[in-house]
Amino acid sequence: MSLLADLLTIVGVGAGAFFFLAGTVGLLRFPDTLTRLHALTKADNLGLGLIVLGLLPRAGLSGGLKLIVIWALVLLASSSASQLIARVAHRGERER
Amino acid sequence: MSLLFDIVLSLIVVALAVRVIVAEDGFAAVVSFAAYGLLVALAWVRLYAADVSLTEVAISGGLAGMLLIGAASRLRAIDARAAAQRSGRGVRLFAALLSCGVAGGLGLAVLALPDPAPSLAEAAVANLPPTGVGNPVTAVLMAFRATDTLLETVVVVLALVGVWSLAPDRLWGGRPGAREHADPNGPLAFLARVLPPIGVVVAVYLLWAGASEPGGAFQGGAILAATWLLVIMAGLSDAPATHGHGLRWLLVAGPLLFLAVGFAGIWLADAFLAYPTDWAKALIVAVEVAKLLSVAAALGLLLLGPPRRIDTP
Amino acid sequence: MNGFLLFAGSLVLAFVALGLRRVLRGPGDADRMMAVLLLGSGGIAALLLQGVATGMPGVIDVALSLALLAAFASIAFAKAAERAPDEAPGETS
Amino acid sequence: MTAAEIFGLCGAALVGVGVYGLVIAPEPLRKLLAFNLLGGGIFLLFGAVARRGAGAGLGGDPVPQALVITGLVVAVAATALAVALLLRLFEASGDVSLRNDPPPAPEPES
Repeated sequence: MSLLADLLTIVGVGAGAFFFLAGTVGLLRFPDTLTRLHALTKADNLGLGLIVLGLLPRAGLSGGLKLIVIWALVLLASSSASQLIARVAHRGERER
Repeated sequence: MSLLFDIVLSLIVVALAVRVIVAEDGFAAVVSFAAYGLLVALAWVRLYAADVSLTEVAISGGLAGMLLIGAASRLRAIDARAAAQRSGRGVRLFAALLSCGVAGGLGLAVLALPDPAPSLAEAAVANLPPTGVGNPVTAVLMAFRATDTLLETVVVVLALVGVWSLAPDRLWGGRPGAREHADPNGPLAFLARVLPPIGVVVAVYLLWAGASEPGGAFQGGAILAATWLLVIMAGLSDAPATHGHGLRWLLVAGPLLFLAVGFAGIWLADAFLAYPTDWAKALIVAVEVAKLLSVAAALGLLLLGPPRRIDTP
Repeated sequence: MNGFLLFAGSLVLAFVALGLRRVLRGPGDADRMMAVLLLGSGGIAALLLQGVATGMPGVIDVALSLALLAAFASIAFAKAAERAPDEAPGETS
Repeated sequence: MTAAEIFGLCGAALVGVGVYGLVIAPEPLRKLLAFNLLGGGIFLLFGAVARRGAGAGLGGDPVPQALVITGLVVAVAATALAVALLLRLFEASGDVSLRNDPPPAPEPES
């Protein structure tokens, strides 16, 4: 059981770190503001979710609940925030 | 392994600080500063100071970021003019030498700190039971060095009086900021409906946890203030008129209750700001609740700025 | 295992630092605001890894506060850009 | 090297950066940020001292930590007051220069 939990932690955290790498590569390689925003929010939030998943077996019940709440809050906040930022960027590009 | 983390973190923090100074326009500097604040919160965790980290997150992640981003975009018009006044080479050389001297001296002092380090940790833990709280930082803030905390709540109110007094006479007592409007179906209004209940719960939780674990009135108050500002920015609620008696009583409730408990301590426990042993935890929690509300109101109003409009009946 | 978690935390921090370098260069304000978003998710990931690995009380609460406040700077930015529609906020400077 | 030493040195470097910015930055907003960096460096020095004072089952000395919490709240209140002053000056004169020479003619606000 604990071997399985450790395996879940390693796979989850490793995959999460990989998605953070992917997000950074996207930021470095993508050509304009909106695509970079896309790379950042999708990849990093997926990475955070995988890390949360990997940490769940080590966090206990109330700690695990908090982890899930944190991920839900980040999803909510960063999707709305990226929408707001994208509107500003879009308007700036149209006016040029 | 954790040393690697510390070194990477320190290097990023210093690099961001340098960017704050050398960035080409004010907005870039302010964003670098906000990023720097969030990373410093990580550094506080590495220094085993979760209470400080919570304060840093609430203040630089929430309040200072909002304040400075608003200010930078309003001052953008004069950015270019200010950049034209860049200091001469002599001044820059002098400043570089001065800052290297100061930083080098402090760095040497850090490396030469006495060993074993002087510490009040033992004394703080030994005197924890009479206060009834389990978090030594809260005990220091509310009991061992309560004078500092009392004066600090007063300072926040004084800063607010300073901000309000910047308003022209005819606007005294009016509402701060412009009346905000937002698309009622847009993402901002959505966030302003979903986040405030969670923000209130987190603020109360931090206040309550502060008695035994990291957390406390300042952290909760700063989060409450940020939540309130979100509702105002989304146009769901208007900023309050600053002449309201209820609002003004709310602002001074924390310091007043703190003072009252402090004076009561003179004859209940033989010293100013001392707590009678049986009542210590109840009194501390009561003062913390009042402080939470006052700090939240004061910080929120500080960010809204001086009064700008009078209600026309 | 804790060493692995701390290493993963350092790795995430390094990726975030690389991303920060890129977004802070601009060219527009919107790009720069992404720095705060980036630290929202990356900083929380690093905090959670730290908190679970060291078991220090309160670290998860720090991450919770950060998650709650992650959007606030972007909101202030959007409001400020709305207030000054005569300047093109997307790709200035 | 310990974490306390690393972040202590980081704090010293931040103080240096803050002093430099405070002297050379022409814009008052930048000076305000530099001042906050300087203060943040001092807070980190406090944090290093607190970490070295770990004992009695605590990871750090709670007294300097509590002082830093007080300091952070006072710093943000002072920053808010300074920003309000700055914006008021900008509204009144259309400029926020700290130079002694007469400011350029105020522009009408848009």
